[in-house]
Amino acid sequence: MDSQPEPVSYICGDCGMENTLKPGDVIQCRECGYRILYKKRTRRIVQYEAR
Amino acid sequence: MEHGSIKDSSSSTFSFADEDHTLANSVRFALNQDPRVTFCGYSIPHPADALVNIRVQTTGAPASEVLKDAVQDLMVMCQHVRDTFDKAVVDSKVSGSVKAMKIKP
Amino acid sequence: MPTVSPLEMDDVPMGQLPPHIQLQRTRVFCASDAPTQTENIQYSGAYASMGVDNSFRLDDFVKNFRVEVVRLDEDDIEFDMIGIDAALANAFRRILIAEVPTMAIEKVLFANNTSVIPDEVLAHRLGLIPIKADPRLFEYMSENDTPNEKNTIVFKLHVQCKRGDPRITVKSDQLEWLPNGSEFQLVTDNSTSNSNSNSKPKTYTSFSRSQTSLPEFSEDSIALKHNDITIAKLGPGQEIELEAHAVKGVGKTHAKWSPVATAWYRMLPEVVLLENVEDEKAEELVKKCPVNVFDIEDVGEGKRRATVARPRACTLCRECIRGDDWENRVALRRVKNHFIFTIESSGALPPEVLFTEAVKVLESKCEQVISDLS
Amino acid sequence: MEKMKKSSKANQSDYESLRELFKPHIESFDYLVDSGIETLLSNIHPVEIQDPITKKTLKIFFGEHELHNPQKSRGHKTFNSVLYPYECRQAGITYEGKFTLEVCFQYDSKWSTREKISFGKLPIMLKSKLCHLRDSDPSQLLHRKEEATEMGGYFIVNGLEKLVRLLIMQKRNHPMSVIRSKFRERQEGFTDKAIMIRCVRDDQSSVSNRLYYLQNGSARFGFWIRGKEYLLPVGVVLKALIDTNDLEIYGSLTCSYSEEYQGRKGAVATQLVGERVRIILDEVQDLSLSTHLRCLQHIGEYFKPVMDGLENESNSDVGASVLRNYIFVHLQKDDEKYNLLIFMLQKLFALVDHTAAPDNLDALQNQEVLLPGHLIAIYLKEKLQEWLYKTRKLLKEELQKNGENFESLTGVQIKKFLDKNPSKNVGMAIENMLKTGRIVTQSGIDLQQSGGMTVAAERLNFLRFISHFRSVHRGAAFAGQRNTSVRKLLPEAWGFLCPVHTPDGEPCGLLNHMASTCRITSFFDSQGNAKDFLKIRLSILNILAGIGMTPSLPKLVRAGPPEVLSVLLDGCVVGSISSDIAEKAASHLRKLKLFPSSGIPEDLEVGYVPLSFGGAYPGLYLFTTPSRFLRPVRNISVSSNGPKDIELIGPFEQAYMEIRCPDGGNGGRRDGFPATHEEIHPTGMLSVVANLTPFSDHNQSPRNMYQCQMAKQTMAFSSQALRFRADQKLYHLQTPQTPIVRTAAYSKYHIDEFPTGTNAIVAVLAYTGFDMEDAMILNKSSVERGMFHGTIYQVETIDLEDQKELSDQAQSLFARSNIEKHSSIDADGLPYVGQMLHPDEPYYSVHNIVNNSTKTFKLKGSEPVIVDYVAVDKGTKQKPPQKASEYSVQASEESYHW
Repeated sequence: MDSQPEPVSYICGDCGMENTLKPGDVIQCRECGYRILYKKRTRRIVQYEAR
Repeated sequence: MEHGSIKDSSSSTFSFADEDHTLANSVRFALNQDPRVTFCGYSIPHPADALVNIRVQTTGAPASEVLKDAVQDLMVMCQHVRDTFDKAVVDSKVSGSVKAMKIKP
Repeated sequence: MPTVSPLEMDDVPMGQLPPHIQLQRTRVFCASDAPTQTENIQYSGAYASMGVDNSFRLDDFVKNFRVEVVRLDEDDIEFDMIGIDAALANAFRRILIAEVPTMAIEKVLFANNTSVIPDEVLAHRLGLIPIKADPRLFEYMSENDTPNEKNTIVFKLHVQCKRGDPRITVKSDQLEWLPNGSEFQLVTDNSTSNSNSNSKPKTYTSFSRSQTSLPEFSEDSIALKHNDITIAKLGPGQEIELEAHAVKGVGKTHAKWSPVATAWYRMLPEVVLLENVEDEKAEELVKKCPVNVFDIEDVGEGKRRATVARPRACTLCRECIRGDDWENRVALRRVKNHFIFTIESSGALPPEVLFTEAVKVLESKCEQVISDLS
Repeated sequence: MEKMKKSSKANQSDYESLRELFKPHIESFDYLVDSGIETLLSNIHPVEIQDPITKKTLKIFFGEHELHNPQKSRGHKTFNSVLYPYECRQAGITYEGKFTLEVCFQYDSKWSTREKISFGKLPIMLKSKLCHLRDSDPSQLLHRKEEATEMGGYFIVNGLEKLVRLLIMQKRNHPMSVIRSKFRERQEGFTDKAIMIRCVRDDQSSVSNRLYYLQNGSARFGFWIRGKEYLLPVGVVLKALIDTNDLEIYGSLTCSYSEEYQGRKGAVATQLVGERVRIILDEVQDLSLSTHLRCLQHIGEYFKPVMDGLENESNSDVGASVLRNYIFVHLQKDDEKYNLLIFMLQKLFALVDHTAAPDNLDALQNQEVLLPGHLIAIYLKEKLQEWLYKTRKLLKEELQKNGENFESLTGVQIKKFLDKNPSKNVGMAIENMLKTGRIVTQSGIDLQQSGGMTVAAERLNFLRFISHFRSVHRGAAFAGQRNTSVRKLLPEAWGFLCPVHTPDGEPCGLLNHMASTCRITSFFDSQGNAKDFLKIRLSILNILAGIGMTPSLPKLVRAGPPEVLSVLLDGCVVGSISSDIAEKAASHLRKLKLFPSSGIPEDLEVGYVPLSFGGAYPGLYLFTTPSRFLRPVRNISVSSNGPKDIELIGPFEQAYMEIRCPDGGNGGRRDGFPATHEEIHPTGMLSVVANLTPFSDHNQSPRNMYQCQMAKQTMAFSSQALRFRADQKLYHLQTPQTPIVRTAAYSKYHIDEFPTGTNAIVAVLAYTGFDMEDAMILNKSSVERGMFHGTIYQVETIDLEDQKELSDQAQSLFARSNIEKHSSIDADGLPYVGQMLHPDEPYYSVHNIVNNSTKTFKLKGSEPVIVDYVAVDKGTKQKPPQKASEYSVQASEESYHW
């Protein structure tokens, strides 16, 4: 386990609010308690060929 | 690159990489026009890769010479086409602008 | 050409072709079933028996080669090329479409894309956008070259639709030219550690100096040809942040580098009335032709005869020779050495420049062949 | 904001034509929810246990029921606990609603306690009355992450979309004469002739009865109890039904034979009938059963061991319950049953004497459809009945074991006792049936097949999806049969089954699709309110009496065809009408059908079978029951004053009607049979998919069939809610176009919402060497500009539960190990969204807290993929769906490199 696992931010499936959860947190949206969360898109640069 | 036999330099096949019908057909046209040529033709063995074989058979002159002359003629023709075209464009622009001026009284 | 039986045909002095051979040599006959005499006779000794030398002579070519420009405006040109062979005309057309270089977006770096359009589709759309930059001022970028101001143009797109705002449409005018190259940090394992060492943080391109400073771009800066191309639509809360790198390439590699929308040519149609077509037959003929090539004119004492007014407009639809006896009243032909070229430029270069570039490409190919041979 | 809303309103069509196609499925489930469960509960036999000592009886039966719409289970912190289909698909759970029943215990018919017990959960059909999406219009649907054109009609079981396919059954409550060689092997002395009737109770459960003809002229009456067939002499059944004497039976059976009828049209009886009746009556005499009561006791005596639960009843009561529960269950009164048995005997004798033709069971005329709601109702009744029997068995053992009696049974004990027989199994049984399609029952509930009832609703493309709901399967049992009579498409299926849209190869002809305008009768009339069948039948009866039918009850004069035709309403002989006014009566009924206020329902089937020489057994057969095929036709014999000249006709009556097709000619119609009706539109006979084939009238017919096949297999727009779906595999065409050549059906069914392909200019390939079979050369620059660009969306579901092989209690979760650092796994052990993953690159890693080990998993497959989204739910399941990188689709789907 990382010494200090950087939290990963998720978006709630229902209300769309952003939750930052650490591995091990219970999977639930803080706002509306919805149980399905989507990972936010990575900030890393993704390279594509324009073909 | 030329595949021809040493003793009979009058007929051989030239294969060009990274070429297609564009060049091959033009060269064949130029070769056909040359009276020294008895036979000329080109083929593309497999369409997926860009390789062209041009076959030349002459009345006696070495095939590479005849081919070089033909390509030379082709270049001259291109230059002439380019000059005539540019002149024509310039003329049309001049007359075009004249015509344009006439329309706007 | 009245058909004359070969027996009573008067003999022809050597060195000159009989009329019907001359016709076959220069015209393609478009019958109702199929065109005939389509091959143009290139072999120099083809008419040797009649003492005619069919070989190519430069001065003849120069003498009867003519170019007439019919229509020329900013994006397309229509001109006639008379006295050249189909082989060369087709070579020019093929080069125009596939081997004249232009600039087009090749690599797209996505920092963020929460729009509905998937990344690779958005990248593909960007690739197809024509860029108004003269490719002759740039060099090709091979694999191991580093992107610099001589071989890459960088565009930036950063659009956001705030929550609550209505949907917005991202147009191509929002693609912003970055003269000093890429602004994205190149995150490689070593770069993060020593990024603070050198002054400028390492980016995806290493421009020595800004492209605006280059002489050629001082007056007309680089931009996209059309600024109203819809790239994507963003709903509330969606965002696109990307950088696009355009490089020089040819249509053969990918259609996005093709400089022309299309370039095509057709041979000049020639419509000949073999016998006088009068009165109601004339009317019928005029009515038959969808692009009304024929006109009717009065010729003395009330008789009206059909004439061929606009052969150039003929589309060889063969309507006029449909029907049993019409084939021997009207003859449809095409002139083998008269090409009507139309070139629609997609924006990088004006059409007339495109054609000269195409001819130059053919010349450079020939030079290449000559250097290979010797 | 205003402009945007207006524009979305402008093209706001509510896709009514699409929802119309799915009505049979949805209305049948709505019936189940509205009144279906109620009727089946009332038809379940209460169970009684007798206390050995005090001789007091404890009666257990069902009372009220409740079926709730789907709610989330552990809704502790969530405010709205409403469960939406979107969430079920993502989380892989079932879209089901709580089902509770009141179980009443009545002791010695004095006090009775009512316990509200939960019977598990019933899966809810989407867009049915209990579904949250019922009344949402397209914009609300979008808000709920569903398709704008969602038509429902299917269930979501464990995240998979399942639907019950329509199954063809024998037409209900209608006696059919059949010749089958298998009947001879039934027993010694049997012939191959019999009359079959499938009687259906008002709660849709059915019992088949058969009347076999014996070589000696008598007949045996057969019916099934718990999967085994029992045979009774027909005479015994006749006398057991009502108190009648031999003379009366003789009279009613031989009334249709007399000298002067011989040779006339429609004379169905011969003098042999008299002999046969005498043999039947002698059989009864031999068993010395002279009176009605003796017959009942005789039957009761034989059937006591088989009829469980009636051990201590008197023989006559057992006999009566056998007659009530297993013979002509669609009728209530015994004399109605008697009349129907008489009618069946007359028809049987006509079949034997070849004066009437046998009915063809493979013709659509004698067929109807088993609807999803009805199937669930039957299965639910079966399971509840089994639960009651099991409870009784357990209670009995409990009593014998420790000799208690009921008073001492306290509430707690009952509760503990009930756990042994978990009531949740009932809900699970239904869910299991939907998941696997298999029916688990000993009594066979009268279905020919026990498996394959449900199909996964594949969303390969929109047409494939629609075809699921419009397909009608003849039955898996017939697949193995070698003779082709089952697969034939008969003329009376015109307008009901599509002649073109059927698969070729093994299921050809077994799997048909309903024509576009074909509908199925249901429990709701066109305005949507429930039908009251009793009231309908009564109003039909008085109208029939009004037009000259002599009712059967006061048994005055007795006569048979050809002089008089018997009138059957839903399988009950309601009277007879003289044969010369029968024709006028039938067309009068048809006219009344057009006017809603006339008391005749618009979907009444007026099956008038005229007198004939050896044709079908004559009679006037009226049907008002649900799950019959229907199609709209214009009635031209009525002065076409307004829109109301559209009449709904069924396949039974269509065989005897004269319908003109307005495609110019008179179709070779002889003036002796003037057309009384007219087709609304010639394409009414084609199914939805077949209607999309342009210029299908210029094609060779198999070509149309292949087009229907291939249209369902193209990679196209399978769903608009692509981002919210978790299907295993979805193909998606990036560059679809609307077809240049389209049929009217294309815009009517909004196929533009799910385009199926791209327009292309096709040239014949002339180069030898390139023109291999089905070879295709695409224009390189158009492909590079995106033509035929396809993408495959694949969902990978990783469930941490089934990863823990041995260390089951160890809580493992997704985490990245800090030892090796690889680029493609995020801090939470899952891949980055938007990242490109190459084959066998590390892809996600699971960390086991207990033994602190981290396992990484490699990406299978041969293609690089792009992670589209990563969904995480309930802490266990993770679901990173990815997208195969671009993939050019060609005829044979192989990718090409450039």
